[in-house]
Amino acid sequence: MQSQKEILIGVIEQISRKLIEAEKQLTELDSPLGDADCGVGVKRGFEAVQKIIPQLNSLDLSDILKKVGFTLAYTIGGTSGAMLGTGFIETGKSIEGKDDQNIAIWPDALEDSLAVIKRRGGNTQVGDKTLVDSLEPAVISIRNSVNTGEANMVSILEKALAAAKDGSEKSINMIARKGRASYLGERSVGHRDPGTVIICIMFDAALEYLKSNVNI
Amino acid sequence: MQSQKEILIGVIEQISRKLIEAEKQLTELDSPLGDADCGVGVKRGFEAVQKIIPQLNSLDLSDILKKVGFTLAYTIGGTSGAMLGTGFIETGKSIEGKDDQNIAIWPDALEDSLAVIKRRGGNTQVGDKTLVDSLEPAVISIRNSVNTGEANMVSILEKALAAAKDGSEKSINMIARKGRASYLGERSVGHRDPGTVIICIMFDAALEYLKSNVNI
Amino acid sequence: MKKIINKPEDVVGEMLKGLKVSNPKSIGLIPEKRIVYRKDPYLNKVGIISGSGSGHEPDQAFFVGRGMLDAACAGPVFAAPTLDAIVDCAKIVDRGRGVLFLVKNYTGDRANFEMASEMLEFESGPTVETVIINDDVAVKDSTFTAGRRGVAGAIFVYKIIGAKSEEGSNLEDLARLAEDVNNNVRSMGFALKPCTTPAKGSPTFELGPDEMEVGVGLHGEPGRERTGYRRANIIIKTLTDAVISDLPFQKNDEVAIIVNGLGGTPISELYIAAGIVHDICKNSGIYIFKTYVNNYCTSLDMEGCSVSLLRLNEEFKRLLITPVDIPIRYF
Amino acid sequence: MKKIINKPEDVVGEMLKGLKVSNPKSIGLIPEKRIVYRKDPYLNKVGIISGSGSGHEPDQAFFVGRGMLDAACAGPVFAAPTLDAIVDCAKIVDRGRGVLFLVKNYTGDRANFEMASEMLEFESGPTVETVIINDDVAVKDSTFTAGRRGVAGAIFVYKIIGAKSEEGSNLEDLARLAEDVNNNVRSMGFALKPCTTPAKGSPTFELGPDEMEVGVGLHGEPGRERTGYRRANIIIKTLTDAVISDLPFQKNDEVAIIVNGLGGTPISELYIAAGIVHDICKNSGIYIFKTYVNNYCTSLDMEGCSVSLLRLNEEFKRLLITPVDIPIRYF
Ligand SMILES: Nc1ncnc2c1ncn2[C@@H]1O[C@H](COP(=O)(O)OP(=O)(O)O)[C@@H](O)[C@H]1O
Ligand SMILES: Nc1ncnc2c1ncn2[C@@H]1O[C@H](COP(=O)(O)OP(=O)(O)O)[C@@H](O)[C@H]1O
Ligand SMILES: [Mg+2]
Ligand SMILES: [Mg+2]
Ligand SMILES: [Mg+2]
Ligand SMILES: [Mg+2]
Repeated sequence: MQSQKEILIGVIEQISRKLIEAEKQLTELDSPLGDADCGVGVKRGFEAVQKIIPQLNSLDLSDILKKVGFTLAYTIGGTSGAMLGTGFIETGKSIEGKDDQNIAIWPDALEDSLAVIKRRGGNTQVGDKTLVDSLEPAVISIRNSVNTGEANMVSILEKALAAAKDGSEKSINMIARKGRASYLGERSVGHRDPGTVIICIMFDAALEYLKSNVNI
Repeated sequence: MQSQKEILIGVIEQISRKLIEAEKQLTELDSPLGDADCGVGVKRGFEAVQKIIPQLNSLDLSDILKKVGFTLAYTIGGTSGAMLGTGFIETGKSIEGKDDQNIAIWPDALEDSLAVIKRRGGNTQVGDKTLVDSLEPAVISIRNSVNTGEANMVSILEKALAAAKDGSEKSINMIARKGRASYLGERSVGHRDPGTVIICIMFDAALEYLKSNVNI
Repeated sequence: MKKIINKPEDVVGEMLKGLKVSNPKSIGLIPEKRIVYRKDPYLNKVGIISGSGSGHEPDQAFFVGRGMLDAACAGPVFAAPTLDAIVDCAKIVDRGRGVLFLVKNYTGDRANFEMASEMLEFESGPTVETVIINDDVAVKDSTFTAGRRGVAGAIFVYKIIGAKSEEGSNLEDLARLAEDVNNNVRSMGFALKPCTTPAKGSPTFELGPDEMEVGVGLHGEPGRERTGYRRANIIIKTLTDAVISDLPFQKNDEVAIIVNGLGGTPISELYIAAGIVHDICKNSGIYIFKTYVNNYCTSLDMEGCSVSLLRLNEEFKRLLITPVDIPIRYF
Repeated sequence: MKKIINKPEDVVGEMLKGLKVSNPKSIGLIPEKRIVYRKDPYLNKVGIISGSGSGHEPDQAFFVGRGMLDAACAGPVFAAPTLDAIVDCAKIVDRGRGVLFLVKNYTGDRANFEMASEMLEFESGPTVETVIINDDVAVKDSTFTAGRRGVAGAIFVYKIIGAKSEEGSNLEDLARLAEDVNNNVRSMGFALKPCTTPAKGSPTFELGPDEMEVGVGLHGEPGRERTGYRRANIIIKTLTDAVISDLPFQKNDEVAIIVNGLGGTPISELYIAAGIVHDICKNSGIYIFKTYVNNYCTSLDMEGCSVSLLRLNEEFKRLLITPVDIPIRYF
């Protein structure tokens, strides 16, 4: 059976692959709502992550997450750089020194991280048409799964992904109130937020990795 | 019967009307070979001429020509401004103080004026793909008509116009060696020189005026 | 897409290299971090830094020098500078008197500068203050938006703060002065043609041959309204009226104005616009102290311009006219 | 056609008005004649004038001021200035030491300046000398052309002659120096997008989405060769090699360079080009004394750039770096 660390690194690798592949899609989504740089930035960031994969093995879970977060914050730039960087860094900080055999550290960490992301964006809320619209429902779903005693990671992530996708779907009809898209006001309606797609791809990639590589 | 002065002013008016109408045509011709300003410049110049028509009556033939020439040189700018201005000014200078009942002063004046135009352009010759390609044959034709005793102005101008048109036609296949079109080298072949069209329109307008207004 | 570039991903690096080799004595460059800093020695002053995505040149790497910025962090095209670059930049310019971040109000810029501040605080790095610049009246400053954007009015902030910092003012006073400038400047722009980012290779939004975008953003974001193309008198009046009525600027106010090109518009058209702004101000009894007409804060090859007005006081006037020594210049 | 203009026929007049109101203390304007002259008092110097069609801004009305031109005659868009304007301009700048016409080599400009000289001679007006500037290596200098065009290299002539004239040199010496500068400068440009004149309203020539025009003229004339679009390294090498091999510039030569934007190209791309020119010069052992990167001599909204090199001597160097006080500026 794979160690938690192997799984985490595998998931990060798979996320990197999938987000790099999504460059065009993210750029296209960032055109009507923003400045068309989301795809190229995310690609640059996760290509940098791919380069540091070999170094991750010598770190513990917390430091792996922080290292990935800083790599993203050092290479992407822009809002997505800050938000994705913050996401990984704060998740890493939250689990630091905690018992990684206790599954409950993960919903805690994700909630901590989500809170900093929301603060970083200027008090972002669900409904503002940002990646929070996918991230928050997914985090809530994970919290609920864990609280109800669910221990199967695939099924936890399947539910989280469904929640993220649902949030992404809803973002289409939202009026943006945060980030660059907010300048458009009502003209932002009708376009899906690219950040929500990043979140969906991340959960999707994690799930894919778990399904094909881990004996559950 | 109209006086020489009335005829001259009438011809100038008709030339002005026709060249103003030709704006688009001249601009189009100046696009592949030049900088697309020939039409607007000529229009600006002859609109200014139209404005001074009322003042011309109090002047003699020489001063009328000089006044028109300076007006053109003061308003057109560019090569056509210098060349057309020079043409009228030098023709006016040449007939100054001469017997205007002697028809021979006109070929003399046109030759004088042509000579200054050719010097002004940097020793322009027939074959260089400039307005000289229409002007010189027309002047030669007028010289020949007068030398052979032709006294009918319509028939003199008909021959001159035919010569100018022939020169304009030939300009199409020439390689430009003077003016802006010369930068194109062989790429100038296949396009008619706009300056030759100006000359043709001038003779055509003069003829038109004479035919419809003068009892010959 | 036809541009004077090589690979899209090398655009920023090659531009900064060109900047450095063209100003070898005055400008230093850390290529990996896209940090541009002044090389002439200075002491006993607060370090002044600005940063944002690239694509707004000359803003802001080209404003680094005596009397203006001490360093600039250039992000990738249209993406806020990265955390590490901001942190390093602050360390480079610090002379023990602290560092002032002048940040245009965009979510990405704010977030990255905020992360950098937290990190510097954590590392007991130089003391940092941040002033947010938000002069763009095209965006409603409400809880329903990310707030007003920072656009060309930022140039006034850099200029005045740069000059003041050379006098040895402390961090707190400079931050207060920067707020003060920001509170007195308003801007609005419009576009006739959208920009094309090197990475995307096609325009960031579509504009028909008879359309224009009013209140456009500096990053190729569409503006607040799409209208039919109008002639200069009408366009510039729309912009100037929006700017004047916002602060509002009033009769007998003395102002400085910027007519700022967005990158693809020739200087001749900007001067036509400047003449119109002058007429409007004259009719409103507003006195123009100084007029700045050029490309200051651009959006790659976007065609269009913005109009900025700054209400002046004696100190602003004094600090505006001190000389600068910066890479962007004619001679 | 979408531009920040009102009526096409008012473009030049409104631009010059904008220039004047933006520089009320330093610049005088005679609107009917499109003459721009410096207002600061000067005595005992030769008057330096340049003139050409408009559409090349900042060339040349924006270069009028201490240390550069004493006046400029602006023609209509792309049409040489008119006779009367040139004559009046000469009278305005004359301080009894004569007037130097710096004329870029175009048939229309030469013809109008020549007519003006003849008229001034006839009227016993100020003594005039004319120096023709012809730095464009794209055009063969043969009896089969109107000769090499004057392009951005003219800026070096204005700058050096302007500085020298402030020292009180006489007309003959200035004319000789101007010839000397002209003989040591070479330029070549290319276009990615043609320009659109206000009067015509559509591009002066057609360029496909993957084409570029090498050796393009400053007036929207097509150049000497149409090729496929190439990346910056290749384009700029083509231009720089053509320039270097023409004079030729040689190992150990010391030069100043201009990377000149044609109006619609953002400054960022010009700096990428400047970096490439530096590399090429370095590889050829040519030492760059000073680099000028900006829009100096444009072609309305044309996209593209030109590269100019000037071979220096000690006097050129000294005169290049003296300060100027001209309308085109940032601060
Ligand atoms: N205030 C915010 N909080 C969280 N995420 C945000 C916020 N504003 C924008 N985003 C996310 O950032 C994404 C765009 O990222 P990116 O293109 O890097 O931003 P920008 O180019 O505007 O700096 C958006 O799709 C959105 O999901
Ligand atoms: N050297 C020359 N001598 C006489 N006419 C010339 C000469 N060069 C050009 N022309 C004429 O000028 C015409 C163009 O006029 P215009 O558009 O005003 O010139 P430009 O814009 O090149 O200054 C040409 O069609 C040609 O007939
Ligand atoms: Mg974006
Ligand atoms: Mg022409
Ligand atoms: Mg961005
Ligand atoms: Mg012309």
